[in-house]
Amino acid sequence: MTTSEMMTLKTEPFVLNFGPVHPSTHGVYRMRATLDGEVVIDLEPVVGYLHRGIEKLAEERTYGGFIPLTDRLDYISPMSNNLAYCLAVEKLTGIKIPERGEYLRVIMAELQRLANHCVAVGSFLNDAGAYFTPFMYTFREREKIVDLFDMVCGQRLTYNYMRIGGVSQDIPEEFLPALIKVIERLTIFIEEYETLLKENEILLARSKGVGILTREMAIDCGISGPVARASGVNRDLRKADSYSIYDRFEFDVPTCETGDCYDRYRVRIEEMRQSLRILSQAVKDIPGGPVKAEVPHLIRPPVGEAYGHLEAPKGELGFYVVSDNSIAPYRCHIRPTSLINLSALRDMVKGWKVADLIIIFGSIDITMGEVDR
Amino acid sequence: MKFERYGLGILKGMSVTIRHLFRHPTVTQYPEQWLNISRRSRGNELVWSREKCTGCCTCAKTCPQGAIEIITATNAEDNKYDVEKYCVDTGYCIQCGLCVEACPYDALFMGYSFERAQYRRNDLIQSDDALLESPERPASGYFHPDIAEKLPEQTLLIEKITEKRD
Amino acid sequence: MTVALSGKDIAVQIEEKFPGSLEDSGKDYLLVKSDSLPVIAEYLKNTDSLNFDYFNFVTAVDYYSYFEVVYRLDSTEHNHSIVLKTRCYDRDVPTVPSLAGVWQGANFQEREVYDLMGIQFEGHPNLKRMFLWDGFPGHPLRKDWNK
Amino acid sequence: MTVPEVIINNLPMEATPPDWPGGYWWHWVFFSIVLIGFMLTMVIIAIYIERRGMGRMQSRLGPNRAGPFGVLQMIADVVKVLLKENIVPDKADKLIHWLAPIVAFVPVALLFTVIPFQNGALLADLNIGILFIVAVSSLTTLGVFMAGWGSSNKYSLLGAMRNVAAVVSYEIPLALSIVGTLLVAGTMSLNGIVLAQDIPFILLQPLGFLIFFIAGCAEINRSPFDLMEADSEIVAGFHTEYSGMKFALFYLVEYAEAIAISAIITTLFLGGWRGPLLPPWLWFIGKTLVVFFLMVWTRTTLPRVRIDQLMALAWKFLLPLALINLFITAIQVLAWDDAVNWIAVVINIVVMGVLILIWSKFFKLGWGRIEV
Repeated sequence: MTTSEMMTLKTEPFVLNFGPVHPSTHGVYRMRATLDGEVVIDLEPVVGYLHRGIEKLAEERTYGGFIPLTDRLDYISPMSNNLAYCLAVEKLTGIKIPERGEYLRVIMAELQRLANHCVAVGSFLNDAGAYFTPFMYTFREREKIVDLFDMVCGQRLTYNYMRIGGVSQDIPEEFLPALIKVIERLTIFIEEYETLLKENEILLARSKGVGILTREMAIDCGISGPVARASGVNRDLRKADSYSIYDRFEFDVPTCETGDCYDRYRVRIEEMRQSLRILSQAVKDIPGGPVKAEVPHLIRPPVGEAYGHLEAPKGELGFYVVSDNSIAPYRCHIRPTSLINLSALRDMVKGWKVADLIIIFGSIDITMGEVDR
Repeated sequence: MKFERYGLGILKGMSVTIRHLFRHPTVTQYPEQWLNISRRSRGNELVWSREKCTGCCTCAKTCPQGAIEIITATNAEDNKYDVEKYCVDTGYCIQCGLCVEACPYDALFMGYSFERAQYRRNDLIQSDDALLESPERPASGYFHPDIAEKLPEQTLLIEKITEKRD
Repeated sequence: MTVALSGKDIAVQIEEKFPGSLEDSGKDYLLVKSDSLPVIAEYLKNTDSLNFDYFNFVTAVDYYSYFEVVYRLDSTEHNHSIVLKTRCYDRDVPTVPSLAGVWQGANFQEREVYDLMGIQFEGHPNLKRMFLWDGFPGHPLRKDWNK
Repeated sequence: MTVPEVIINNLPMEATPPDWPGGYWWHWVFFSIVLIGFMLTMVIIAIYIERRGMGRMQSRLGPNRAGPFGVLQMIADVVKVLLKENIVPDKADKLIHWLAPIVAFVPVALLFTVIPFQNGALLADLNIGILFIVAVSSLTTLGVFMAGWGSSNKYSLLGAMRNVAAVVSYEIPLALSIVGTLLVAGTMSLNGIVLAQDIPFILLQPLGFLIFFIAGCAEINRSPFDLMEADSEIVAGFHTEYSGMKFALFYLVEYAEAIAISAIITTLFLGGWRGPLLPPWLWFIGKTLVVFFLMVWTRTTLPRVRIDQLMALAWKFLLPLALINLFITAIQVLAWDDAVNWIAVVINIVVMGVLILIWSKFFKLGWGRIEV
């Protein structure tokens, strides 16, 4: 045994469960990490703790009756789930949506993106250890957005606001003035939030160059959303495959190059600014008129299949609906953005420390409702 | 990673937190101070009006959870249904409001109150007279614009000047 | 706009490259024989004109007489998409070659289809149940799965 | 001669202060009661400041239900924790698990004995006060490691290992930054240092203050260095498996250590009890709470540092700066016979600025990914 062998301590890796109940697994999610000291050697995600079989339930619900269930998928941004399902069924049945309904859908989807990024950025800092302060600030601003949703559809979490053919109800008249105030307040808030954290040395030290996701790996794993755009994949469905009336608004798609945790944080902050731009344009030229097309309660789409997808705050959320001309969908598959974004976690984390594992996982921003369905 | 900016970033961040020390907290003391909830709030109970209800069971059909159970008897003279039993299992109900939306005779309302927790599971099953509108079970303005007018204005956090406009 | 490539002209290209590998090609989908799936997937991914490098999703539909496995592929470069379908008629051990080797994105989703629909993917690195526990009887998303 | 006289006659202490009535034993009993009382009330006040201060900084209220303005909340917490069931994991090493909180608590209590409240008002006016502090303050890590090992839980083992690594590497900058003040004050007894502070040493030794504050925070795992019980990573670090009375003791240790370090900072750098109008001991308590609030402030704002960055900060940043600061103070003490003057203050502040600029130019915080 040479001296160098003697010198190296005989260490053997041990398996540590970042178990279903853990302060920063964002829901019931387990990671079996094999650690050598502090360094992560291997990581195996274990999912299924929140599996409710929504795809099986969809086969027993009418097309309209399934909408409340889509709220329970990604419960941080239910509006986008409703919208994705309605887009798929409208592509199947070919229903035209009135102008005002389209504008309301865009306003709600962008407000939901702001609310989701508030949660994502807040909890990312929380995993980095800033003891709940950024989390409290972002949740105070998210409260203002959720107040608007509450005014429009009566619930704070399960909105059930979109309907096939438009939106369930028109907005009350005090909605738009409040929305304009929220937009002003949020632009001020983002500037203030930036001074808190943009050049914070410790955050830079903890997240710059950590958990790098290369562009090829992102495309190969089918990653979408802010995580992919942080790695340089310039793919935003609002521009690439623009659905509803997104082609009328001009906004740009923020992307970064290195794809580390700091870039994902920056992309989300920039996306919040772009959403505010879209909202201010939508508020200016929202037309009058009906909000919902004439659609019977029980629709019977023609035999066939359709895949409707949109740029949800977490990535590309799609519904693949197969219909056999009965009142219930024959098969309804949901493209799980969070589950697919997790497939690259193992390669992003190998070689990093336990503290980085938590912050890399936090920067991907997943919700378990969408992973397990 | 260099320790660039020599700690100025940290000091700027600290200045933000200290400024918050002298601002109003955005907090309401719940049992003492009440917030007005949204006029279209979907409370956790249904409110049913016996006069308007014709027993057509549209609400029972559209309910995705099958929480509404209706038993009707045919009334030969003025060929109408008499609703003998109208029971809602609020344990199953997910407050989606599809029934209120589907009811053609506006006989169904969502509940407006939210402090209606029960201690025993079978208290969740409410039927007939327990469902009627009453002072502690007001009806919400969800899909009923006329009721929404009469309800108090919702307190919005954006209106409450909680922190100084900077 | 993402151009959904029509199955017809892609079928012509693939037919002259791999004769006899296609069963049929609809308006926007391509029905492929299951044993020639990996070869076609490799071809679709690597040719420059098509360059389907983005694996969107995979799912399976149970039509009682056969299982239909649906793949949707996108290209980030040309911004066009294609839907591949394969059918397996054997109901008790339906097998389809796995594409986890071609795209890493397929790994988790194929495990999920195996778990809920019961379709075996040969060549999958670690084909285990994704959501349900290992001792779970049967595959719930099948139409004939009794409650 | 009875035993007590033997002890009294050859005690290394200078004479007890003249105006104190009664002999040595009465002084000892009075001051131990005062210290225990002081520590417990200061911990209660510290927890109150932390929870209310952090609340207000996070635009929420903080506890305000129990008692007026939530003052009795801490007592309610203490009673609750004492009544909680005392769970011991079955595979735990029973004796070590049970002993760990005590071994962690006793050194912290010892720290208070040498801190002067008023001129001469301290339990033991040791003329080697500083050496005593540095020696005793490194004992708590023994208790922490016993807790980590005793509770046979992977998370607490990780937490304990981190604590040992951090304390070992922050002991040296901590000690070196104090030596600067000793040179200027000329004596090691804390009472003497406070008397020597015509200009508060924070102006005379700005770099020393900075290094001591950072090393102190790392030693008691507070603010940006709270890796030992990093709740978002390793659940609650070394005291994951503790509940009931033992958890209360660890909670007490954490806050008592924070108060002890801020008390030491006030005596060494902010001129202890010296202040114009108010009674001296009130000055002392006020300054301690201000320094403690500084710790609460950093804890609210800053994210956590990673373990290898913590080490790199100690060895590559604080240690060299402490040595250079010591070197410059030594030259000043040699050059002027009375080193406590305003020219030295200006020089030292300029030196601090220059050193920080140079060091942060080419200093690399930790290394990233290890090829696995």
